Amino acid sequence: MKAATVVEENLVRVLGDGGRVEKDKDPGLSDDDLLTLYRTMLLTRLLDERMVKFQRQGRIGFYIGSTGEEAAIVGAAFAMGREDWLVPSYRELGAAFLRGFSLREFICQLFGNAEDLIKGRQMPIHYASSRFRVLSISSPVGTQIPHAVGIAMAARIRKTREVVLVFLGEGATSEGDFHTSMNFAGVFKTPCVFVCRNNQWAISVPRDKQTASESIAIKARAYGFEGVQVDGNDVLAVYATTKEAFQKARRGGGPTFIEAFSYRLGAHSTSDDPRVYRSENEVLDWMKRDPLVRFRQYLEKKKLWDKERDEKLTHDLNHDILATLKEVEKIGPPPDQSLFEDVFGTMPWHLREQRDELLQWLKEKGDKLENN
Amino acid sequence: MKAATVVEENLVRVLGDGGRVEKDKDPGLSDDDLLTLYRTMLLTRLLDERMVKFQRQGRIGFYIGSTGEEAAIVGAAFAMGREDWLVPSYRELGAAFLRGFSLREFICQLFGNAEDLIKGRQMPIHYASSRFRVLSISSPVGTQIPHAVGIAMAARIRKTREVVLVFLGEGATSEGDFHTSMNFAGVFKTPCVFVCRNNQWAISVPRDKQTASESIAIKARAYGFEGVQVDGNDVLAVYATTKEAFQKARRGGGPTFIEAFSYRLGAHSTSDDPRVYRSENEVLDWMKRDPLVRFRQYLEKKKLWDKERDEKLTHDLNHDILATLKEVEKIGPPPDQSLFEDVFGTMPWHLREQRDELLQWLKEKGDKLENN
Amino acid sequence: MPVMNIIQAVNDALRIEMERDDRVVVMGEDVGKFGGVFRATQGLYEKFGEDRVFDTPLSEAGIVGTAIGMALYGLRPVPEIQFADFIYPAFDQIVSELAKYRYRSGGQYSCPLVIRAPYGGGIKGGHYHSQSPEAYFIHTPGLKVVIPSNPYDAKGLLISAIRDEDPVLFFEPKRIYRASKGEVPEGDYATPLEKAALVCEGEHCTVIAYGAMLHTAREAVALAAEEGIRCDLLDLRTLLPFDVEAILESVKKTGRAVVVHEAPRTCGFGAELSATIHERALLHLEAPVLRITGFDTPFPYTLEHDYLPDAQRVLSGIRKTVKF
Amino acid sequence: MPVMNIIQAVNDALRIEMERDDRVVVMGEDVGKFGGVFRATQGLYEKFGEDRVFDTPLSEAGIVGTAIGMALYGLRPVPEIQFADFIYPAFDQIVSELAKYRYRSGGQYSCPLVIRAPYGGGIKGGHYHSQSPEAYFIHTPGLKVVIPSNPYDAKGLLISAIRDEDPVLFFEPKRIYRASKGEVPEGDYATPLEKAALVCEGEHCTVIAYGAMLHTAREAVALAAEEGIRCDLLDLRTLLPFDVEAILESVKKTGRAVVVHEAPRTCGFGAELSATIHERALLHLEAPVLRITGFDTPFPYTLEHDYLPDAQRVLSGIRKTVKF
Ligand SMILES: Cc1ncc(C[n+]2csc(CCOP(=O)(O)OP(=O)(O)O)c2C)c(N)n1
Ligand SMILES: Cc1ncc(C[n+]2csc(CCOP(=O)(O)OP(=O)(O)O)c2C)c(N)n1
Ligand SMILES: [Mg+2]
Ligand SMILES: [Mg+2]
Repeated sequence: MKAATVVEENLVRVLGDGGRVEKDKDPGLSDDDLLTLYRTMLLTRLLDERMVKFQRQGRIGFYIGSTGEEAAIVGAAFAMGREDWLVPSYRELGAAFLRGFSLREFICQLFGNAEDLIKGRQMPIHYASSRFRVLSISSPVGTQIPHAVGIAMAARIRKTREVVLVFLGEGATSEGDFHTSMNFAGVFKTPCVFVCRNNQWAISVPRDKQTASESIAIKARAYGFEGVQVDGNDVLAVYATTKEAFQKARRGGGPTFIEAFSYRLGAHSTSDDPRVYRSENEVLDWMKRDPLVRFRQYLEKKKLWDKERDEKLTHDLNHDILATLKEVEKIGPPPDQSLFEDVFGTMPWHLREQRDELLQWLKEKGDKLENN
Repeated sequence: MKAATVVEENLVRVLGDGGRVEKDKDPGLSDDDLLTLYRTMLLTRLLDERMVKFQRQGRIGFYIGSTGEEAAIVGAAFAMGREDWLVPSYRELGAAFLRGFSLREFICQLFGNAEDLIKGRQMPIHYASSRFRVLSISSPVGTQIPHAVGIAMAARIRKTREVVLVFLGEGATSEGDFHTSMNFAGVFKTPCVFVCRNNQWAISVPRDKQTASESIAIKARAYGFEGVQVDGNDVLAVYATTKEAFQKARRGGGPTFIEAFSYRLGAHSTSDDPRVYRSENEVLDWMKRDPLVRFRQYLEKKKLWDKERDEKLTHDLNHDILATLKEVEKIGPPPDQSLFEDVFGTMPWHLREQRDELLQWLKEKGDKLENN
Repeated sequence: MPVMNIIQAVNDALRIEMERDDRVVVMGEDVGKFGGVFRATQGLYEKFGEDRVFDTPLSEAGIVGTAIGMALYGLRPVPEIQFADFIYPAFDQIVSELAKYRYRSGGQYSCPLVIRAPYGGGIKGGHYHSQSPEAYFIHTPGLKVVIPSNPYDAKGLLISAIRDEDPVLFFEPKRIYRASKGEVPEGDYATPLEKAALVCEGEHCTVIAYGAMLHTAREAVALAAEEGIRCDLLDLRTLLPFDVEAILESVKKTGRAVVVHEAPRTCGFGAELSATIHERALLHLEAPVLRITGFDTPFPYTLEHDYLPDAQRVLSGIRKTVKF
Repeated sequence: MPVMNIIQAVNDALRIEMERDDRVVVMGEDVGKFGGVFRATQGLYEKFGEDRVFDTPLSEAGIVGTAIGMALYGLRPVPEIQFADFIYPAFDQIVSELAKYRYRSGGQYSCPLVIRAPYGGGIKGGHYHSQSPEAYFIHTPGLKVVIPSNPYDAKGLLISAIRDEDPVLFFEPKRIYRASKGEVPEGDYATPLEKAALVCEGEHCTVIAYGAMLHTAREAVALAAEEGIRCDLLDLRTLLPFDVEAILESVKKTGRAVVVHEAPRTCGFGAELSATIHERALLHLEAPVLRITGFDTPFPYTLEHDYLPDAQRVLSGIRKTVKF
């Protein structure tokens, strides 16, 4: 089972070994921007570590991380403007943070508590934020892709400058929704940028068993638009490539498909044990290309960063995480009757009846408990 | 609205103008074989004419023809061996005839009568013949494609020499089922040959609004196997290309995707009026490339055919058609209780009850009619 | 008032809503220049241009999936599925996404859109041009389901559906697309969703139907009247949420009910109506609620007349119920 | 006899059928080397090799669509859908193709295959790892639907399903995959489809359930017994065709019935059972058939315990029915 296929020569790359950079390709971000990128990547990395532990302790029910793929996620989302739309799959927390989604909002969602923006309706990681134009995360693989294209079609119809960024895994390219969305995007020349995180695995299924195509990027040709393969562990390359795609989209140049070639270093989710299906060596090999390390070396070489600052930031972020967790753990669940809200904009008779039925049962139960 | 996009230089072609042929590409079929091809093409052409009239007279309910696409259909199917499987969409009657399906069986199906192999269950044109390994035709576009791949997967598992030929329209390439089937075919390297009749139209939607890809053939690259674009009005080119694909499949070389570049000269079906959406000129232009005429010129040049023989064959086939129609029109409908058969292999209680219910109602109705 | 058939009424509703609200867009296979295989969108492309009335590639999942995106953006898409039988490739988008979007985002997003699709048998369409899939969607929380039976309602209900804040499946009875004609007011009016219509009154039995079967039921009710059996006939119009009050009021009066639909019987909408009536009015009932429905087979071709409930069959159900 | 849980019983059934019949193949996402996300196919890849136990690309439509092809060819595929919630991309292939293939080909072809999928809530799976979609398939002519509630039946019913001549949807109660344990005979045995099991007997009320809810219902029946209410408890096992005789026999004895399922109420399978019982046993009924079900909302996360029927709720339904 060989996981990684790559047409190496075509891979867009900016960051070289040891923090070196291909000068002509450097997107020339400001120091502040560079540090924002790094901070966001580090934050999700630290969250991954913490939350996996939390899940093991039974304090949250489930977690999905992005360890190893931070550059692909954060680099791409950094190309977005305020008016743009983010359509995530389920592994792009860093992108949501860049949109303005807060740590507290995120952790409330993990707990599904009374302050959770989605009212405890979905499993952890399935957040949504209309305020920041972050669409609602859905578990079924690939179903978000046509929504992204539809938003882009709407933006084109309304003649605005909005562009849509949609994320998907390489496994999602096998679903019908991927195909149909790409085809609509091509036909309607929609301002939509697809970023496919090719992390080599779809749970236990390796890239080569997912599709026989020579690369994932080449799939775009079947729809008449450009597909680019970028080093997904190189945050500057991902940013530069996505930025270009955004500019093209805003110019009316239509969609772009970006394959971010990367690797899932962690388990698929807290329900998974990857040791059953892949070798430790493969993982170790990819650890050498850790996107955080590569980016840090670049920042260090630029004298923007050093060990001390890194330790301090790590400490501060961990502190934020723990403090927020502590606060949020105290918040209770959403009220029972909220179960029946938002099925429709206005609650129809049968749901009103069912709500009353539930409240009645709960009362009976409570009475009984009291009597015992 | 421009219908025809073609990467002309890549188009495989054998038959030139005025019956000339590219010698090195001539598949070298025997005279008998050539005449079988011609005869089958002419038969479906004549049926198209006759059945459209029949439908207008209200003697059958519906018809779908293949006028203009006979070369693509008959040329491809002629590459099949006895043990191979035919998975049609709904426009490949000529292919079914080559398999052995008889005119009488076909016309019984049009009438949905008591001798119809499918017991009057489906609309005209939705025949099936397990005897000749012709799968059951289904109206939903594209749903047959995964079945073809599944059969090919089974043949591979069982290590037989069987190859599957599946037909689809260019419109069908937009459905998710196309994508998923092509992807499975690539991953499992199945002995499956896809022939996509690109007839430039999906009802009223032209090829360019169907997909932005430069050709239909190129879509195969997204699945890691070969896509070929062939002149679909050139029966020898279609045959030669398909034959090669069959040989490759039998050798274990996996699937091939063939785009047969052609044109639907008639209406989509008897329910359609193409004058609303396309120009007469476009149709006239394509009539000049009529696959029957092109092939006849070749046969004439080869001294295998002449006007006289053509008139005789036309007369004989028309006679057969009319004679069969006459015979078949007399056959009554399937019995009422057959409505409940074949839902399951063994009729369960609720269908037995419903059958009795129906028969009881019919009896009541009959009694009432008698009493009146 | 002009006389229209259902197709014209649907077309009129679309035109009026598109004029009133520039967020309304029409999309689907062959709905543009061609005007739809049933002509429901005829003239809209010419009037509103290709940005607001457009053909899509041949993918129902794509049609519904991108329409969801448009609705999330703030448009009011009215996608057409060419036949209700072809809605299944979009089933995942409808059931997993469209139906759940408001709920799962905690009300942050909503998907107001109307999926139009011709449904039902009686046109010799065989398996795939005849189905009545309403029960699948009624069973899916988050969707409204509407089926008109005449031009007046077709227009008024479609206008209401387009203005509704939630997704609506709008199934049109294609068998009577042209056969059902009636006076339809010009201009703008909205027929409220969630309300049944009492088509005629009688004290012996309640007959409940919708869509094309309403006409079959009406015929049966007329025949029953000749025999002295007088029926309430309810045209449900909105199937979810259905008008439970109207149903119970009538059944409590008559003590009997016959439910009619074309879809297969088992787990069809008739089962829900039967269960609901028995649960809520058992002590008023003189007879079990009877279901006259399509059979539990795929929709046939030659024997379509055996499959579809006709007036005689409904009548025999009414008789049986009254005699129980 | 060895003690097994449901996962082990399913695994055992698959192994036995694969040994007995080399046409049986297992396919799906992560079912190969990994042995399935719930471990149901563990060890099969090693034993039968990659031709007969294989991972597929991530497409449910592809899984079912190609499995149909294999069945048409003559194999006996047993595709796994990782969660029943993810069956909808394959809905068109199931409803339009799988269910109708025998019928529409006039019996020339058939599609004997078994789609296995874990279903149901109670594992904090939220919207998409909790659903009970049985009603959609029960409403679709041409499919059988089976749901076991314990290891013994899981094995015996799966063996029967694989040997059946028609397509079977086999939904496994994942909530009790490991919690439900029991003695399971080694080797080959087949539990007949279409037969309910009478789990316990009583004369006051009939309780009908299946899958994970059988255990909830059993708890409720035990609590009711403490109050002197004795119930027949029926485990349906096969939902289509369901065992109407067993149901009617019991209801005619008790005069009362409570139906329990997790799926949303409206147009759920409970509606069909209620309608059927009322139609056929009205004069025996002392009370309306009561439905204790999931609510008509998407499946929630935090409030899952409010959504899912529990023993208290079933008990209160039994009480209400008995007191009616
Ligand atoms: C429709 C559907 N089928 C199956 C699953 C189960 N599942 C969840 S994630 C996953 C793999 C996804 O792989 P990929 O798209 O590569 O994304 P990654 O997890 O690698 O980021 C699968 C099979 C699902 N969620 N939805
Ligand atoms: C799933 C589905 N959607 C829509 C239709 C209606 N329809 C029938 S044929 C057709 C066009 C098919 O075009 P193409 O695949 O190019 O085949 P052609 O008819 O040109 O041979 C459409 C839209 C259908 N039968 N099935
Ligand atoms: Mg992946
Ligand atoms: Mg075409």
